[in-house]
Amino acid sequence: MKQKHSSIILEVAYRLLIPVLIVFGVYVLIHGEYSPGGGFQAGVILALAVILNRVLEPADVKKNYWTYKTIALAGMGPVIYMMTGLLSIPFGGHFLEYGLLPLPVHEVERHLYGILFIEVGVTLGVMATIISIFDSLGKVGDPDERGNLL
Amino acid sequence: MSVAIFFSYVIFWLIALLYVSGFFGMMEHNHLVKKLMAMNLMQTAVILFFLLLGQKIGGITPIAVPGITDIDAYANPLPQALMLTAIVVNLSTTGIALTFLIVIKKFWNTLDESEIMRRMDK
Amino acid sequence: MKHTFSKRSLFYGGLCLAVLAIMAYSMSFLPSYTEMDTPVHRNVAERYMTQAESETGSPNMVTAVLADYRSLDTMIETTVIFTAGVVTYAMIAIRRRKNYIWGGDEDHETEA
Amino acid sequence: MMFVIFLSLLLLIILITGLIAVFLPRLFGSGILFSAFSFFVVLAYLLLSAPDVAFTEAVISVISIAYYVIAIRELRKGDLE
Repeated sequence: MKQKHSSIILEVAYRLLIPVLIVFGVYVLIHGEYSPGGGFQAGVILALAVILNRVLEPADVKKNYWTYKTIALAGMGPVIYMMTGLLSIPFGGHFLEYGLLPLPVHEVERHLYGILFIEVGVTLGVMATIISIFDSLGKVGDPDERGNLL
Repeated sequence: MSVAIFFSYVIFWLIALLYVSGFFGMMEHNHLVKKLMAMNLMQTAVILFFLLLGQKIGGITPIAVPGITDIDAYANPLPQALMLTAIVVNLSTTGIALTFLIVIKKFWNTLDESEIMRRMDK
Repeated sequence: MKHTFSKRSLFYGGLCLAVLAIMAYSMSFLPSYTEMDTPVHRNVAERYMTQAESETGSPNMVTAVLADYRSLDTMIETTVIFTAGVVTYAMIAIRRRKNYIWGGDEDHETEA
Repeated sequence: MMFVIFLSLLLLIILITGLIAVFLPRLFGSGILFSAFSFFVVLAYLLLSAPDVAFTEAVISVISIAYYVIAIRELRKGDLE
């Protein structure tokens, strides 16, 4: 936001596209049970927003280049998934049996909340992994001689 | 033999041709990035084949519409769910393969396969 | 980079034709998509299509299969993606280390 | 009936686009053509009534092209041509 971009297309892409991508990603995540969508798609869309930011603002990204923290965030995804699965075991269920989750709703609705929880885990894992692979491939820390990333 | 059955075998033939063209490109090319693209062609052919097995005549998308309870009205959701995971694994395969290519370029300073094999024998 | 076909590609083409012949032979056993009674549509998919909404509450059957009936698959698959990220990070992003195998000579200067 | 004819035409286009993308002698151009190939594949998935798979493929092809472009930039760094 400090300097203007070189062309109007990049400016519009930065100001308009990234917020829409983030909102659409969250919508796809929480509406995935009723329409096409789900954890993977939401994760990839959220990762697209971050990658667009990295491509358009190389100077800002240089400060935020924490690949090992991204890997740690990616590891949180399977952990959330497994915790949701393990949560029903003390209440007499099997691993990943959503019908016995300790929630004060009807049993069919507990399935919905269980699906939502694990999809949050999938979204975190996929998003952080894709960002991490992009960072590692492009090595965002060192742009080439002219300062371009791509 | 009706026209629909004939065309269904035409579809099988086209998918087989797509698979074989990926196979041929993978063997024929010397450049490793092109080999990777040919491998993606093969994966696409396999996914199309599985989705075609799950499709019926007049099958609508497998999202339950209130009022339609007939089983034969929906397409089969099982191959679609399996192929969803296959596509995402496809992406991570591509990422790892490109990583290996960068490492190979750093080590051998070339991406030509026959050149690498020639230098390995030395 | 310029690609030229040689005598060797003729052999590869023949091999591909052999693979195509095998596929064409096995294609004759495949059910055409006009048949409704194939085993793909009958065994377990019938329960997925009829019971998914009442058992899991989700109208989208693909999500129901992916996240409820076969959620153990999805868990392992998330782990696979995470492993891909870890491998990429380990092979490219860690580079200023001792005994770094594929770095060449330039990496050893920085740590001295 | 229209379904099979449309699908066979679409598969023909997919075959031609994929063959051009694999056998084009340029690296960046073949990456861009690969995105066109992915677009037609998305149309084929929609025709096979699999909107979930089509959505995933449409979103993942974008990331895939980004990977290809940024890796090809990395791979061509030492080349003089």
